[in-house]
Amino acid sequence: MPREKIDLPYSVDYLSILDADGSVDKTLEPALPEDLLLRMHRVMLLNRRFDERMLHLQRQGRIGTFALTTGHEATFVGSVAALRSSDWLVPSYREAAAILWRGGSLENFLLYFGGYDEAGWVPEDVKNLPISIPVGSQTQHAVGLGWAIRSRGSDEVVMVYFGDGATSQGDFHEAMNFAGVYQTPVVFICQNNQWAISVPRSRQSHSRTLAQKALAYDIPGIQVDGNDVLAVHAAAVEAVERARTGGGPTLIECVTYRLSLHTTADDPKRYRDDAEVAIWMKRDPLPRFQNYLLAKGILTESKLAETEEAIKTEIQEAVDRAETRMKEPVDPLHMFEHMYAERTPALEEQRDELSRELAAGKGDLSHG
Amino acid sequence: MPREKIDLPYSVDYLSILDADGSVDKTLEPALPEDLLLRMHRVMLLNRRFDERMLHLQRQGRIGTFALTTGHEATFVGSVAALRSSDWLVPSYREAAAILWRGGSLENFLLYFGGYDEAGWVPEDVKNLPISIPVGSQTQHAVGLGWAIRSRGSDEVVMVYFGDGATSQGDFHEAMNFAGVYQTPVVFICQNNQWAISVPRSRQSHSRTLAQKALAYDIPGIQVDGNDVLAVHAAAVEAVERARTGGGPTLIECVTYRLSLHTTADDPKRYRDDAEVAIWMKRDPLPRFQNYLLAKGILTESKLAETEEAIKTEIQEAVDRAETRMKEPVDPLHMFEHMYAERTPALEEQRDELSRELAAGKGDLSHG
Amino acid sequence: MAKMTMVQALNMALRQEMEKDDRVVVLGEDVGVNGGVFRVTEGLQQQFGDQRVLDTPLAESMIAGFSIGMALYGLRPICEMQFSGFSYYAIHQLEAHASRLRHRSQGRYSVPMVLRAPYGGGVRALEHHSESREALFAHIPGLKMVMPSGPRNARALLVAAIRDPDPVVFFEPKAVYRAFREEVPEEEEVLPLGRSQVVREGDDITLISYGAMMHPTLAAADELKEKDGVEAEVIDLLTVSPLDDSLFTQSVRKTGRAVLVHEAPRSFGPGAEVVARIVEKSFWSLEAPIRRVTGYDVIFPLFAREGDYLPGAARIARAAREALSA
Amino acid sequence: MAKMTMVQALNMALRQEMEKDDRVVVLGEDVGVNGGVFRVTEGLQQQFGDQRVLDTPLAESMIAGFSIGMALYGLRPICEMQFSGFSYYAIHQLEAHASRLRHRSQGRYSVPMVLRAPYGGGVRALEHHSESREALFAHIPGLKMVMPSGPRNARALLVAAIRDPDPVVFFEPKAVYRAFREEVPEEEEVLPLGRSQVVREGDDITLISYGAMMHPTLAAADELKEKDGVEAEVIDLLTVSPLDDSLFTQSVRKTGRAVLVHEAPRSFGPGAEVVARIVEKSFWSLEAPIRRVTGYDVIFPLFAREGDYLPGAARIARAAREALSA
Ligand SMILES: Cc1ncc(C[n+]2csc(CCOP(=O)(O)OP(=O)(O)O)c2C)c(N)n1
Ligand SMILES: Cc1ncc(C[n+]2csc(CCOP(=O)(O)OP(=O)(O)O)c2C)c(N)n1
Ligand SMILES: [Mg+2]
Ligand SMILES: [Mg+2]
Repeated sequence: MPREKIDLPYSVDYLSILDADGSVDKTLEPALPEDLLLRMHRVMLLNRRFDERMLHLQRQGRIGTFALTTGHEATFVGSVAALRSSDWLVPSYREAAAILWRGGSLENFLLYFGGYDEAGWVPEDVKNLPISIPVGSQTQHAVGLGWAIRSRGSDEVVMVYFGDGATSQGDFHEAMNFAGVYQTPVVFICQNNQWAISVPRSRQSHSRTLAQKALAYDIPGIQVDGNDVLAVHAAAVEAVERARTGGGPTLIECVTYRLSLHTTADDPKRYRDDAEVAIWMKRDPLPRFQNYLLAKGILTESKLAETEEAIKTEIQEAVDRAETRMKEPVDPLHMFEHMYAERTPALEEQRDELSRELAAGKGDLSHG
Repeated sequence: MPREKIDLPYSVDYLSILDADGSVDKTLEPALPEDLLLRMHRVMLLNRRFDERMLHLQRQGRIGTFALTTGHEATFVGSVAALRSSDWLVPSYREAAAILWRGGSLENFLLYFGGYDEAGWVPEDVKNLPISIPVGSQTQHAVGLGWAIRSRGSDEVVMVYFGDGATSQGDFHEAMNFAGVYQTPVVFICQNNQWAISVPRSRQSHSRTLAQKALAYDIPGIQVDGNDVLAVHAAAVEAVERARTGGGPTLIECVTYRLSLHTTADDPKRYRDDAEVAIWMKRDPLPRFQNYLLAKGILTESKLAETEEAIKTEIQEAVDRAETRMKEPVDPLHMFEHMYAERTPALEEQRDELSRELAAGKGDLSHG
Repeated sequence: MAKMTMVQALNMALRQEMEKDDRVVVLGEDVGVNGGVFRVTEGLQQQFGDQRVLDTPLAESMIAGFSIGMALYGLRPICEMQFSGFSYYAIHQLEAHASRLRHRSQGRYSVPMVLRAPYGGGVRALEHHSESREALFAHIPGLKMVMPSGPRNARALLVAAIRDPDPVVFFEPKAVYRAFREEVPEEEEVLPLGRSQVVREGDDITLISYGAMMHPTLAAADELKEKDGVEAEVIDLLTVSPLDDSLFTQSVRKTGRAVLVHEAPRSFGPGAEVVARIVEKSFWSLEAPIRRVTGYDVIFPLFAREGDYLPGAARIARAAREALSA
Repeated sequence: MAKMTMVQALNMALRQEMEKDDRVVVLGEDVGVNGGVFRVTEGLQQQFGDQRVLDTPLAESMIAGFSIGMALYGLRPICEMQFSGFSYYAIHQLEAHASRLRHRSQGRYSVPMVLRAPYGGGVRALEHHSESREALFAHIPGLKMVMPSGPRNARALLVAAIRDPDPVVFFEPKAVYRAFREEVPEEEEVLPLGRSQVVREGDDITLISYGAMMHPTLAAADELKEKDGVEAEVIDLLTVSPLDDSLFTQSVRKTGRAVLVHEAPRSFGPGAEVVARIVEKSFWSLEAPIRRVTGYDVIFPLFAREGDYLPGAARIARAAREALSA
C-alpha cells in the first residue's frame, strides 16, 4: 500500500552527426557508399532549385498554390533513402524531395499544382500514396497498409510523413495507438519544422519534445537533427530495419525549419521574426551536407557546378513540357472519370448534361 | 554531435492506501472527517443497491438499457468527493455514484432509463453536465469549461470521467493536448475497469499504464488503486488543489474492475473468465472500505444494517414514484421542445402534423 | 433454404465471402471474441482466427482510416461501426479519402471497403442509438450507401458490397435484425448495388421506402387494399446512393401519385432527392403533391416516444389517402 | 457608410460584437497573430488580446468540442474551421453535442456557439478547399446553417449568429470574400436567421439560390431580362437551415416555374429540399418541372476545370429558358 514510482524504462535519444558547418562526429559517421551520398545530394539540390522555380512560376500566375519545401531536404531525403522501392511512402503535401527521390516527375508536380487532376496519377510501379492534404489523416492509412503487409507475410515497410502540427490531431493519436497494438511496420516521420502555418511548436503542445509522444503508446521515439541528412538517415535506417524484422513502429521527430513560406498563400512576416529565420539559415541542410561532401572529396566545386547546370536544364525541360501541355485544351468531361469503377446513371446523365452545356455555351468559365 | 539521452524528468507514481482487506497504510492514511467517510460509504452502498435494483427492473422490462456501476464505487465516490459544489462534473454514462454524490435523484435515473427525455434535465444549482454516451467526446467539453473558468478568473475546477477504452479516441488526445497548452483546471479521471465491453485493457493500448499517456502532453499523471476509496480521494484532492491554484490539469488512472455487465445488453461470459472476476471480487471496494470503517469504529454492524434499511426504503420510494409517473400518459408533442430557444416554422408545422396524426390515429405505436 | 433472421443472413454473407476470398477481413469494436454487440459477426473469429477478424481499440476514425490503408494494399476490409450514431467520428476519413482515392490517384488506387453500421429506431435504445442519417453519406460523391430491408436482400446486397471495387456504407436496420425470418438460399445470391425493386405492383399510387420502413410501408399498402380497395405499387430502394430513379419515376408515370417514407428527419433528408427526381423525370404525370412521411426534425426521442416519432402503417396510409384524394 | 469587402464586413461584425460583449471569444487555427488565412480575424488579437482571440493547436474536433465547453459556461465562442473541407473532423461534436445539449438537458444548458468556415470554389485552390457541403449540417436537427452572399448581409447575419442562443454553422463564400465591395453601415445591423429575401422581383420565373451562387443567378436574371424580356424573381435563402420556404413557395405560386442553383453536388443536395417544399406547398401552381442547376456528383475538380464544374450565369439562364418553354 505504497506511493511509489512505477518503473517505466523509457527514454528518448537525440541524434546528430553533422554539425552546422558540415563537420562530422567520426564515431557516429555512417559508412555510406559514395553514389548514395551523391544521389542524396543531387535530390536535395534538385528539390531546392525546383522549389525556387515553382515559387517563381506561381508568382507569375502560371501555377497555383503549393507548399514550399526549402529547408526540409535533409529530413525528407535522409529518411526516404532508407526505403527500398518495394516499401511504401505515405506523404502529406510537403514531401516533394521524398517523391523526387522515388522517381517523381517534375512535370507532374507542375501540372498538379497547375490545376490538373490528371497529374494526381501515381505510376503502377511506384509504391507512393498520392499527396494528402487533411493534416494528420494519412497516418491512419499507413498503419492500415502496415497491418496488411504483416497479414500477407511480406517484409515491406511503410514510411509516413506529417508535421509538428499534425501531432495535435486525434487521427495521429489513433494511428500511433493502433501501430503499437498491432506492432505494424510503420516508420512515423514527424517533420517538426517549428511552425504550423503561424502557430509555433511551443504552442502546439506543452510537451518538451514531440518524440516523447511515442511513450504514450510504448513505441520507440527518437529526436534527430532534421537538418543533418546523415543523422536522419541513420535513425531512419535503424527504424526501417526494426520494422522490417518484426520490431514494430518507431516515431522519429526530425527537428528542422521551414525556411520559406508555408504555401504560396502565406506571409510569414506576419508571425515570425527574421532573426529566428536567420539563425536557422545558418543550419541550412544543403550547404552543410555539401561542405561535408566537399571536405571528404566526394564532391568537388566543379562537379557541383555541373550538377547545378544539369538540374537547371532538367527543370527547364519539365517546365517547357508542362507549359506546352497547359496550352492544350482541357477536356472538362474528364471530371466524371475515376469516380467509381463504373459510372453511375446519375453521372452518365450529368456528363451528358455538361456535354450539352459545353455545346450550348462553350462552358461557363465565369461564375461570378 | 552526439547520440544522447534527452533529460525528460518524468515519472508516474502508483498510489494505494487501503489493501484488499481494508488494512491501511498508516503513513499515507488521510485525516478525513468522520462524516465525510460515512457519507462516502453511504453513497457507495446506495449506488451498489440501486445498481442491483435497476438490473432487476430492466430484466422485468420495466426500464431499458443502462450501464452498470457495481465495482466502480470507490473510483467515482473517492474522486467526486474532492469537488466543491461550485466545481463541475462532466460524466460519461457510468458515473451514477458521482451523480448521486452531488444529489442526483434516483427517480430521475429510473425515468431516464425508462425512456423519458424529461429526465435528462439537470437542476439549475447542480453543475453537472448531462451524461454523455459517445465515448471520449466529453473530455473536450471539460477542457472548454476549464478554459472559460480561467478566462473569468474563477477558481472552479472541472472533473471529467471516461474509461480505459476512451483513451484510444482522438478526442481524448486532443483534449489532453489543449489542457496542457492552456493549463486548464481539469482533472481527468480515467476509470480503467480493464474492459471496454469485450476488449481487454491490454489490447486497447500497448502502453503499460494509461497514466503515462499524460507524459505526451507534459501533464502530471498518476495511477491509483481505483478500488481504494482513500487512495482515489487522496490523488483527486491533490489534483483538484493543483488545478484550483493554477497548476493545470492532471490525469488520474484509477485501476478498477467492472464486476458486473457492461450494460444490460451485454453478456460478459462470452469474453471473460469467471476466474478473473473472482480475483477482482476479492478486491471489491465496498467491503474493503466497510472493513476499514468498522475497524476504526466509525461504522458498526448495527449502523450498517440501519443504513442498508434506509437505502432500501429510499430506493423503493423512488421506484414507486417513477412507476407512478410511467403509468401516466406521455405527451408525444414534448419531442418538439428544447430543440432551439424558439421553435422553427418547420418544427411548428411538424408539431401540428403530429397533433393531427395523434387525433386521427392515436399515434402509430407499431411501426413494423 | 433455411429460414433466417437478418442477423443470421448477414453472418452467412460474411462467412461465405471470407471462405471464398482470403483478402476479406472483418474489424471493429467487439466484433471478434464477442461476435459483435448484435452478433452479426458471431463465430467468425473462431472460424477464421484473429488475423481475419480483429477486435480493434475504440476509435472510429481509425477503424475507417485503417480500413482504407488495408484496402489500398488490396485487402477487402469490412469494418463495423458499433452504431451508426458513432460513424460521424469517421466521416472525414470517408469524405477526404475513401471516396476520393480512386479519383485522386486517377485510377491507380481504389478503396474496396465496406463500412457496416446498424441504424434506426424501434429497439428501445439509448440516445445516439436510434438515428438514421444516411443522407450524410449519400451526399458524398464517391461513396455508395446501401440499406437492406430484409434477411434475404441484406445477405445478397452485403455480398455485392464486399465485392464492390469502391467504398460502400452499409446501414443495417436494427429493428429488423431479429424481427422476422425469411428463406435465404445457401448458394450464392448477389443483388447488384444501385438497383431498386418493385416489391408490390399496383396502379393507384406509388409508395417508396427502404430499410426498416419498408415494413410499415407494406403494411400500409395492405391496409389501403383492404380498406380502400387501392392498389399501391411499393418500391424498395435498397441502395440509397447511387439512387436508382428508374423504377419509381416510371411507376409515378403510371400512378401519378407518390408517398415517400423514411425514418430520417424530413428536412434535407433522402426523401427530398426522391421528390426532386420525380419532379425532374415524371412531372407531367403527377396528379398530386408527393407526400413525405418521415421522422421529424427533432432529436430522436428516448423510447417512451419513439413510437410517436417513427412512421407507422396508419400514418403512411393516411398520407396515401390524402395524395389519392388531392 | 464605408464600402467594404465581405472579409472586412465580417471582421467588423466580429470586432463590434467583441466590443459589446466580453463573453465573445474567437478561436481557431491561425486566427490570432496571423489574422486568419483569409484575414477575417485580422487585428482582433491585437485589439482584444490573446485571452479573447486564441490561436489553437491543429485539431478541428477539439476546436468544436472546446467551443462547446466554453459555450456551456456562458461564453460566446466563435470558432473558425480554416476551410469547410476540414469541418467534417468536427461533425461528430456538432451532431452528438452542440445540436443536442439543449434538448439533452431539457433546457438547462444551451450551446450559443458559431462555427465559421469558408466554403466553395472559384479561387483556384487545392483539393479539399473548394467544396460546398452545407447539406451535411443542414440535415442535423438542432443546428442552424447560414450562408451569406454579400458583404452587407454577411455582416448582419454574423451578428445575428453570434447573438443566437443556439449553435450556428456559418459558411462564408470565399469566392465572394474580396470579389466586390458594398456599402456596410457602421451602426448595428442585424438580419434575423431563418429568413430569406426577395432580391429582385419578377412574375415569370423564380430563381432560388444562396451564397456565392447568388451572383451568377442575378447575372442570369439580368441576361433573361435583356435577351428574353423575362422578369425573373430572385430569392436569396441566406439561411439554409432552418429553411424559410415562405417566400419561395409564394413566389412559385405567382410564377409557376422555378430554378434552384447551388454549387454543392446535386444528389441529396440542399436543392432537393427546396424542390420538395415547393411540391408540398405550391404544387397546384407549378407549370413546369423545377430545374436544379448545381455542381455535379463528382470530386470538385482542380482549378483547370472548376469553371466547368461551377454553375454560371449562362447555364442558369438556359435552365430558366427550358423551364419557361416547358
Ligand atoms: C485537417 C486540416 N486542418 C487544417 C488544414 C489547413 N492547414 C494546412 S497545412 C496546416 C499547418 C500544418 O502544420 P504542420 O502539421 O506543422 O505541417 P507543415 O505544414 O508545417 O509541414 C494547416 C492548418 C488542413 N490542411 N487540414
Ligand atoms: C464513440 C463511441 N463508440 C462506440 C460506442 C459504444 N460503446 C459504448 S461503451 C463502449 C466501451 C467503452 O469502454 P471504456 O471507455 O473502457 O468505458 P467503460 O464502458 O468500460 O466504462 C463502447 C464501445 C460509444 N458509446 N461511443
Ligand atoms: Mg510544421
Ligand atoms: Mg472500460
